[in-house]
Amino acid sequence: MIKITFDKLNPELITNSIKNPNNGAVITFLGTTRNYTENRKVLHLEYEAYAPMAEKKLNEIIKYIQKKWDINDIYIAHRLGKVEIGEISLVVSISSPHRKSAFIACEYVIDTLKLTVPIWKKEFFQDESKWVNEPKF
Amino acid sequence: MIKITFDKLNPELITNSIKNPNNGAVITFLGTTRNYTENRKVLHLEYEAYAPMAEKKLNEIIKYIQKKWDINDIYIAHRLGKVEIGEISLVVSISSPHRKSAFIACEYVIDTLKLTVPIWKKEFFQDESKWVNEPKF
Amino acid sequence: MQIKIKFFAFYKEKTKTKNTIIEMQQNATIQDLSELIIKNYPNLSKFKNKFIFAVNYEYQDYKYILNDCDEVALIPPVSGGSK
Amino acid sequence: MQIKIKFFAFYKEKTKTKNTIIEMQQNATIQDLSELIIKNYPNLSKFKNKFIFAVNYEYQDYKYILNDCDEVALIPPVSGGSK
Repeated sequence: MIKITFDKLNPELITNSIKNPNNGAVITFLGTTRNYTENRKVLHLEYEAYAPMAEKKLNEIIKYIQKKWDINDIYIAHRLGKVEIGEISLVVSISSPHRKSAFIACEYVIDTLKLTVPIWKKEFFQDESKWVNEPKF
Repeated sequence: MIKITFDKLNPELITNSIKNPNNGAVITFLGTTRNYTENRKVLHLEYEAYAPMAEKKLNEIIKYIQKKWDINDIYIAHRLGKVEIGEISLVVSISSPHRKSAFIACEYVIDTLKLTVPIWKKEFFQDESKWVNEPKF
Repeated sequence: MQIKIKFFAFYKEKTKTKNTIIEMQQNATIQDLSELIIKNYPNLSKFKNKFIFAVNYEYQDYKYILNDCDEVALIPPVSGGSK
Repeated sequence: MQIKIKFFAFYKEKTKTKNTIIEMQQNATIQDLSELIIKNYPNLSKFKNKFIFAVNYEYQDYKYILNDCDEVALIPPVSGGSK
């Protein structure tokens, strides 16, 4: 299950939707907005996505981990638009009969998401705003 | 924070209590009661603890990961007594500025807990009940 | 043939453009498109060697030969989620 | 001296005992206690080489010398949480 949305993310609903009596382990990762980045106070963030491509890439990630680690139940949700400090921008929730593979798969999802899924983050500081990983020359 | 309790565990309250605007990552592990163990249908489980020693051992684990991975925010909760299928027996929730160390620390907590913390699980089947890892001769 | 171009995030702000359509010759490559973009948006020229393209939601390299109606996106460096 | 003994889970069911107090001589070790337990609860004898003890909430080996009022627990193999 994939959700890319401007609405607030609800990790309880997400975790409950993938809990499953066949599975003994549920791992939920929450990415939240930090108040400081490299010692600079952040006021808020903004996320933008190339939504149809992001969904395609997330589906590829899900298919890969289902095949590689035999994991059926996974939910990835990403927030878009303005996100306040302390709010959740990313939820990855995986349930599995096997704790070890759920941990490995969850880290794989996040690492790969950050490399290949077209979603961009803009940080708003007191005096300027900047896209994270803005191209430099 | 440690909680060993006969009450139902509430992972939302636990996760919210350790969310922290200084930290970008929150990892929550839920151990839930499975309906089958080695192809045998499980009716329910029962957990028993040597509570004061369990708390001491969990405190040692927390001190260790705080020192080793510089993690401040951690909550470990274990349910005791009768636990129905699909209910949560264990919650480990860790928040950290660093995603990688939160994952490593969370796995370390669960692995070590299962080796050293005096909590025992009894599985109730249709025809008998059995302590997990019952001594054999 | 007509190619749909999409700009996002950093590039959208630099070009002040979200979507546009560029007319190209048959068998044009992403390399050709890249040069056309710099011609149309000269303030992107210094980022040229950082350009990453997706065609119809799939990353493609500079040798990729475009087809009529392809949707091409100029993809800024990705930074989803939080570290 | 008096030693408080606690049984849990599997051992509690086998001994039908949760808590008891055993009188021991000064400088008695866990080894001595282990033998006394088997004498008092003969149906545990076949598990003797699996015995794990904690004294005052800390795992201790067979050479450990007990003190008056120590709380000793016979600890079954641990299986907290779910796999």
